Amino acid sequence: LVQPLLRLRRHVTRRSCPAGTNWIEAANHCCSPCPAGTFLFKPCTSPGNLSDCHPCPAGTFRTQPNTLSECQACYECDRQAFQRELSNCSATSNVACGCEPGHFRVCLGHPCSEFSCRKCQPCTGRLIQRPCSEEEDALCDSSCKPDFYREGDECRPCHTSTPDTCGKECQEVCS
Amino acid sequence: HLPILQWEDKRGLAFTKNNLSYSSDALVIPISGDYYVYAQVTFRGPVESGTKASFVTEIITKVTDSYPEPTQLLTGTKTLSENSSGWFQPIYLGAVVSLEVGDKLMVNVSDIRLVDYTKEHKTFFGAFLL
Amino acid sequence: HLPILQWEDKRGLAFTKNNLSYSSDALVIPISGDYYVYAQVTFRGPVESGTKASFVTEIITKVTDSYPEPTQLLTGTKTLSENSSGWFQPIYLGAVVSLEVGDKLMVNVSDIRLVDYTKEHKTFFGAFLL
Amino acid sequence: HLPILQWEDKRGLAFTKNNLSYSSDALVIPISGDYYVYAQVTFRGPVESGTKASFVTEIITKVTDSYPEPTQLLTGTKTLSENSSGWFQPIYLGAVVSLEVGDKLMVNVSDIRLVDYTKEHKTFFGAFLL
Repeated sequence: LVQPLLRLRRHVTRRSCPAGTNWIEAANHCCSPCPAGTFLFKPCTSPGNLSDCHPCPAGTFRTQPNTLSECQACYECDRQAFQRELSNCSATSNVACGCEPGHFRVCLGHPCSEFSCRKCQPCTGRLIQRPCSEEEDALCDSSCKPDFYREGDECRPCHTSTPDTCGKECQEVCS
Repeated sequence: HLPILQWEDKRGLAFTKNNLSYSSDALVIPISGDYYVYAQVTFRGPVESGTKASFVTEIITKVTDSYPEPTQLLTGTKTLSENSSGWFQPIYLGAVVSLEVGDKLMVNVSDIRLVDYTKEHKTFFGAFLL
Repeated sequence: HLPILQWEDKRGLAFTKNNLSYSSDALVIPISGDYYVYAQVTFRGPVESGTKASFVTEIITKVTDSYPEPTQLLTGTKTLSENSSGWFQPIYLGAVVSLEVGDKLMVNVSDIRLVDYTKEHKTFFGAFLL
Repeated sequence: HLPILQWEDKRGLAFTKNNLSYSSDALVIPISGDYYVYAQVTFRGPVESGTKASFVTEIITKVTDSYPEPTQLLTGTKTLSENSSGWFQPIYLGAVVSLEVGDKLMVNVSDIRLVDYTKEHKTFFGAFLL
């Protein structure tokens, strides 16, 4: 179903503004933008004058100079999913979130704008090759620490073993 | 009743106009008529205290002075087959409903802890008069 | 062709007005123009006689006197990775389409036995003129 | 930035009118006001060259001369628990947003190789002035 263009579309020609200024539709002339951290409350009365810029209300921000009539709402860190704030939202920057101690970030694609926080593995009974960090899980040594014996995938402390539970591997390590 | 979501109505992308107001967690209808009502809730998990969720539900509900019980207008229910690692599940609902002046519209969810409230463009709610 | 859903057009939340009528399972367009057409179907399973469903599909279709074949306007297809226990899967569709007076709009589904028709707020269909 | 989808704006079911134009992958707003903006992307996999996708994301974005960065208006993110055989996942988004003349609307996706562009009724994008 092709919608015929009954007439040549009249492109709304937006007069180009001198560098560093933006076209303001409501004022029908160009104004210099408001600084980061503020928004355009009232446009300049004429291109030479300053616009009336108001600070971004709490909970909002603008990282760049702009001629917008509102600021962007801050994101929130997902505390229920083990996230914490690395830096607060300010008038000029959005909140930055990371993971709570004992958790590491699992990114949902790149850039890592969406991520979940997963619990670090404890490396019980093993030496830690690489500690858990914001970016990645701990890397545990494959062998057990002294005084620990292997049982399946786990390393168990010798003192917890009893004669009838202490199998071949346990006896080699713990006797 | 299921938990009711609370909304931001002024900051960022949010706005109300033409007397469609927001108060006590509800959009309040200023004039009788047919409205297109919509909402998206992004659910996510697992969460700290949560038991493993097996489903998520979003319901747009109407409360009216002329009837003591809320009326369920639109419902989206999705079972989850997610494993333990992080999961996301958006549910969008939208339809035309006939509303009376003073009617209140709310969004209920099965488990409020599973709602992703972190970004305004992931979970939103609105209505407009036809 | 895929099975066509039947709809309630008068009782409960359902209504038709401004000559947009419902007959023989279809919304009938009273005046040419651009319409926002939408539908949600909630699918659920497993069902008794059904083989295990691997996907569900919802299609809003147009039938017009000026063309012998139905035209698929909007389609939502979702594969199911659900296990044997009960599952729910809503599919919402909505968009603007140009329609002529007399055109008929219908909703087709991949398997009618999987449609949850039990509650009017879970499965719905509508259109409005812009 | 995430890949931007390109759209057909004339053939088949596609059309633009009332000066709402399409150029350089974007809908261009001809007059300031409140618009209902919507888009559905059907994702599908697995794709040959792709690593196994664990999620899909669709974002409707606004670019404006008044600000150097794009603004995310609507986002749908869904994790995939699909196995290796073929999967389909539609994501629909729609809401009212306030737009200024000259603003541009685009649709970004997490991985363009996963987009099912084969049928116009499975992946679509539009807006209308209230």
